[in-house]
Amino acid sequence: MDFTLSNEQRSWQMTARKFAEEEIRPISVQRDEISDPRETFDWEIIKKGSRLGFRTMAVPKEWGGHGTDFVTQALVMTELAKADSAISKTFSQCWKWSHLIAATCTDEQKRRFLQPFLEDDTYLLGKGISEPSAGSDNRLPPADDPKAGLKLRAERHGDEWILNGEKCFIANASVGKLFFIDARTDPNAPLKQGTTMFLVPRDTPGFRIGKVFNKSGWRFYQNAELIFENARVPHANVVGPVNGSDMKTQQAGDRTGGDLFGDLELAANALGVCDDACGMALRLARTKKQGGRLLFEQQVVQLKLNRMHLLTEALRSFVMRVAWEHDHKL
Amino acid sequence: MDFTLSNEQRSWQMTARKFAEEEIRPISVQRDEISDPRETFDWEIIKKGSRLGFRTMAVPKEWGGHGTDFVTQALVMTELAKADSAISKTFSQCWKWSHLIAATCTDEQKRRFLQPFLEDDTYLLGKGISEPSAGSDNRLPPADDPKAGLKLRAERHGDEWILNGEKCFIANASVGKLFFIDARTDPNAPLKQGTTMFLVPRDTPGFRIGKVFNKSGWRFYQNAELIFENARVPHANVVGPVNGSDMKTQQAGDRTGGDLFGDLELAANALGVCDDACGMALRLARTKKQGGRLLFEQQVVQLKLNRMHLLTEALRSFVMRVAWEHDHKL
Amino acid sequence: MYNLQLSPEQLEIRDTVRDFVTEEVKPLALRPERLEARARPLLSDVLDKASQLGLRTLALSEDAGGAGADTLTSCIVTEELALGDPDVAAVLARTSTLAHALFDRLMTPEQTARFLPPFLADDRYHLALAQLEPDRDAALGIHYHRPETSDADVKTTAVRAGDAWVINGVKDRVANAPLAGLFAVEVNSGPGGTGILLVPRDAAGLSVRESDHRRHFHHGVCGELVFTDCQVPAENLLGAEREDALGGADAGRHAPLDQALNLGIGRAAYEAALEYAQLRVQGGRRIIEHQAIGTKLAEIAVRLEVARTVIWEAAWACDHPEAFADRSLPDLPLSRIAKVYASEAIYHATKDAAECFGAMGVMRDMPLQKYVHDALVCLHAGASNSDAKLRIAEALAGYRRPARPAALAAE
Amino acid sequence: MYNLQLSPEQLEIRDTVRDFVTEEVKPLALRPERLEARARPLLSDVLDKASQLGLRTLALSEDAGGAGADTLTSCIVTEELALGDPDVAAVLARTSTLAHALFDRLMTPEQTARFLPPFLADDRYHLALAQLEPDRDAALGIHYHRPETSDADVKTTAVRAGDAWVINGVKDRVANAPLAGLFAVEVNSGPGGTGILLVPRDAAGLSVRESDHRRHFHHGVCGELVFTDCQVPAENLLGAEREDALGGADAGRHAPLDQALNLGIGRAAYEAALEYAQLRVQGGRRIIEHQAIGTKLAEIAVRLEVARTVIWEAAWACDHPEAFADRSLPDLPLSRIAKVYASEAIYHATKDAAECFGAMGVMRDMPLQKYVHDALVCLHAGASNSDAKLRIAEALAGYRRPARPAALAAE
Repeated sequence: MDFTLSNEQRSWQMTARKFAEEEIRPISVQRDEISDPRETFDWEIIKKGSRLGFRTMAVPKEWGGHGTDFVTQALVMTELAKADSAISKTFSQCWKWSHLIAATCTDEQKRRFLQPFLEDDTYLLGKGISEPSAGSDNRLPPADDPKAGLKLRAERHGDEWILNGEKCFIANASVGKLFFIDARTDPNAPLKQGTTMFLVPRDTPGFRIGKVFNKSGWRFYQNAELIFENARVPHANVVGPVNGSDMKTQQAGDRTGGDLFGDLELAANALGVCDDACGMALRLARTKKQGGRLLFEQQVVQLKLNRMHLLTEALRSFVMRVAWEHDHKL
Repeated sequence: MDFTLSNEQRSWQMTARKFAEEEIRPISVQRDEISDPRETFDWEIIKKGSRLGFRTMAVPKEWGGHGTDFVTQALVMTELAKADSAISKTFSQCWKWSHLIAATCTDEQKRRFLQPFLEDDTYLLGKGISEPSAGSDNRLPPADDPKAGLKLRAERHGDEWILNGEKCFIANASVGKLFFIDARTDPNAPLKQGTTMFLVPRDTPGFRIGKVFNKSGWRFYQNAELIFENARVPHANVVGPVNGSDMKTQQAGDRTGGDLFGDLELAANALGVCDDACGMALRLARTKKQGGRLLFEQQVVQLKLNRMHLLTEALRSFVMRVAWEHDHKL
Repeated sequence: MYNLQLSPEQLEIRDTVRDFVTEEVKPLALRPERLEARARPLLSDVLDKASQLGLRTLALSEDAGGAGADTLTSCIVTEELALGDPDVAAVLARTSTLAHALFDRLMTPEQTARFLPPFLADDRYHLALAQLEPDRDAALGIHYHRPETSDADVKTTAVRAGDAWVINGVKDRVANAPLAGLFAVEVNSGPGGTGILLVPRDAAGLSVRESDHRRHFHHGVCGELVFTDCQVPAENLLGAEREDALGGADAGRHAPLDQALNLGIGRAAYEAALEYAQLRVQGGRRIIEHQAIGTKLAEIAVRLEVARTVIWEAAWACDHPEAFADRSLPDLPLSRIAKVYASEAIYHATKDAAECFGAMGVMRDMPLQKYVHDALVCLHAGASNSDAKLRIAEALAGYRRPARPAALAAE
Repeated sequence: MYNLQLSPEQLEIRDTVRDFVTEEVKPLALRPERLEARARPLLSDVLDKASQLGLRTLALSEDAGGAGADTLTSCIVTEELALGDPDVAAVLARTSTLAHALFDRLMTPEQTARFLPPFLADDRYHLALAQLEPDRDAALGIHYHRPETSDADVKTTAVRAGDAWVINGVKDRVANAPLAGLFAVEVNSGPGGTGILLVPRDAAGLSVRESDHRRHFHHGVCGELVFTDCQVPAENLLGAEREDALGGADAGRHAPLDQALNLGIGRAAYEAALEYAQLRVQGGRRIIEHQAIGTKLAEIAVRLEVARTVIWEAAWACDHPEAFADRSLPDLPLSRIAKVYASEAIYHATKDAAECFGAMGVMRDMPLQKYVHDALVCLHAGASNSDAKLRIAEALAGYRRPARPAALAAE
């Protein structure tokens, strides 16, 4: 047992901490307060972070990325989230789909898509699953309703697939250049036997972005609609077997129900938020006075701070263990 | 970062698991249900456990013990507590004071007391701090009341100290052979400047056991009164400097407020209880039916089980991290 | 008009019972053998004295010889009794409630003439309702929002033989069984039909066994009934409108006496903690003067006062359907809501109260551990809160399934 | 006699306000610009219509030209209004409460003659009480159970100059300030003495600034008053018995209108979630049919019903000290208890309600995020619950310190 970080892990953590403090924190609140959900994004911070590797760090080394492990990824997400949870999530969203590319794409597809992804500091990734009437049904389709789940339709015409339908709530939708899209390719089969995953570049004909959702939090991180009107996707962009979209999970070694990285991601991000909240509260308690005495001298304040730190440290321990276990495929 | 256990740690864990399942679990409920608090103890289980090393595992190797690290100790406490929390605590209580001996006693004292402790399978340790009117005052004496805290008085007469007073709630009191006793040696000084720690063997003249407390839980683990009526303790049994009882904490590298091992101990023990509770609930949910279907099929049951396991795994992660950090004096 | 003032009679009976508890119950209830949560003898003398005070017949109408108390008054009395001893409170509440249901509402004049005089004459004559059976599943659980009902057939059978009913079967978890002179027994009287038969304790073929406290979670006393060709006269069948009168359980609007009892337990713990916190000194001050303890006591007081308010609402609502009709009260299962809130809030309150005592809070010769245990019994007695919430959810959605027959005891 | 039935008048005004909210308020309140939690324009037209309905003068006595509603009725109305729009509810509740306190109880006939007619004549004439000041510490906190009081001197001064008072200083967090025609202003009128002066909005030397919604957490509108040699006639000083009439805050028994408002917010969230859960289908069923959602809705309903019960108790108690005197009600700070319970329970209820909506629960063009935000405002408005619990603990221990002058606004 050894909780020490490697030099490489430590180095990523320190770079992320510095970037978060010096670059992200100064723009965080200001970006969050922008009213128009389409206007919250800032390409400069993405480019700066990308140059430090925060966009591409999950791409395997053999494909030209940094090949960081999950522990490093958790550390970086936490550090970035200390300054802005939404900006951290915007970067880590690219790692999520980097993992998917590595796990599911053919070498030809990797060459075609990882190359531009690595070269372009503004190349962001997304994945479209949710639809207005298909949320949890996509994760846990009811056995007694084979029609349940996503409806976006893909039909094959020669070497192309024609996609029609809509996705909603899709992260990075309005800023992404490449999307994984789950579409129904056999309308008569249940979800898991009739769905195929496609790689859909932003400039695909017939594919456009709908409204950007006006969320009450995570303002920087944009969720939007993806709209497909006879969108034409080459057969070469089919990921894995036709009608085999489910292969992205179990076959890829994921035993979390399809979101091995995604669950870790939310927890590591939340850890950063907790860290910063604890720090702010502690600083306030140590500087602000009430009745002539520091807040910190009051038991009710101490008990709150204790509980906050207890929960945060428990979460840190748990997150790091889960990250490590993912690295070791436990 | 590496969560793997060493072979030695794994070996202790497996031995403890086997002992807990085969020896402790069969007697656990029966011992717990004995009405008379003096009759709950079972020396056979202590002897058996002692032969496997569970009594002396925290004694440093150079003094003839097993010299296990905190991680191993946490693992063993958890395993034993799965079968009986109180029996686990009875063993680990000896480690707590083994640590204290190692940290604070002179070599002469170590020779005098560790030797019989190691040789005798029924030699248990205890420490007396609490008194009827001094509980939290001993941990956090109020600055504005120098008389607060323990009252047990020790006065020097030549080479002996005469102790008078009472301790209460003392763990292992009714079964222990050696006790650390905190006594007030300067009644005019505040607690931390006027208290001395003594080593008091069970057969000290003038020292006896009072009532055994009738607790609603932890029945096997006995807490009792220690009564001192002109008890005579040789000066050679003073631990550390006179009026310097506080040295057991900070000077010994403890930054937890005086109970570095004790806090870890309660958490590791609780982890075992949680483990067993989760296991029992899961087995029930997977075997018991309601309305012709397994309980496990119901969302309300799933949500309960999820939450139980979440809390338990978070606790495990946290406990192991704290144990490791203690080992590395972080 | 909305009015929270108690009547002079309610205030007086509360004081009377409070004095009785202080003088007659607490000195006995705090003896060590009564503090053992798992095997405590019933305080029979106290029970007798309480009967003599009229508490056994509290809810029975004045015409029939009782005090004619309404549900709110019964709750006030039960709370005060439980402050001293929850077992005594449970036995009396059960008998008093059943006396009102049976003698005032369900029995024919002929039945009343046979059973009321011996009941009135004997202070130790209690009443019991026998519904639950071993292995009979009363939970909603998997059937939530589904048309199936978990109500398997009543297995205790009654077969007509001439002028008699012949009963066979087993009932368990029957509150008051060891003390009851008369049982109201739910029976299966033929295909699809259930009925309730009045069975005197001395009926041939009926044997009564007290339940093991260690196995069953309940307040008061509880037992098992075994019927072996037990015969009772044909005239012992209760009228068909029994379900409404014994029940209201399915609507979640039964008399919240268990919750009032629960509140008494919570108050006992609170009062002990408040007293101790003003005596115990640590950190140079009485511990109530430390924010941590003050906050804990305030949270306890909040929980108890909120619980009392919602229990009293549910109690008053039992007797006042007109307030639902005119929408003064919301169309909700108020007693079930009171159960869910009160059982969780009071359990936490007793645990917090025990924490104020430090190590003394877990000692068996101190009452705090008993209060925690007693509140835990309330938390788990009857239907679980998980199940109660599912039933509340069905009510919110207006979901209806065929009504189950008399379900009072399952609550 | 204990009775939870509302009067026909109470039922009628509830229906009237409910209809008003459904028809006039909700369609406007659910517009996107009103769903932005941090910068939403007050619905002035709705406010005017509500005034015309008599809700601005609801608590003012009938003799003085109002509806003479009691505190319970005021709570019922505030809850219904807040179901539609908490800002409208807050403004009206404040003016109505102050109208009753000032015109019915505190003003001399001469003062009433001067100020009542313009108040009655103008539907947009609101009232405000100015107590809080920048940097003036109103918390108990470190002074818990200690004789010191955190009540630093009032810094806004009033100096007598001939027939006038000359006021200097700053008040902030003054509810209704931007709309008020008349202010009751707490001033320091000499060594150790505080008083309350009536200051018309057009008094020379008074400037009013609306507070920034982003900085202050409140419902309704709020503002800052700056007095620079502001003169008012000597006759504008209120009588000395002002504290009791404006207050009750120190005893924790003030009118729980903020809690009623909070409840309206909770109900809005609950009703939205209940409706959605019966429409949205996932897993092959309406989501209310899944145990997880059913349980969540039941827990919300329990919290709201329990909160309503305890808020109404506190409301009724405000007007009925005789029920404390005869011990029908416990000697506890009931409004403070209602505040602690309701603010926490309703905040959780709104979060759970939003969860039923999945991603739609966080969208700014949907009302759920607004309900969560509005309930959070209630949780943190006024004194914190930490402080409220400490005050409750002092009450439990019977701890007394010298009473603070008029502390209504700090609650």
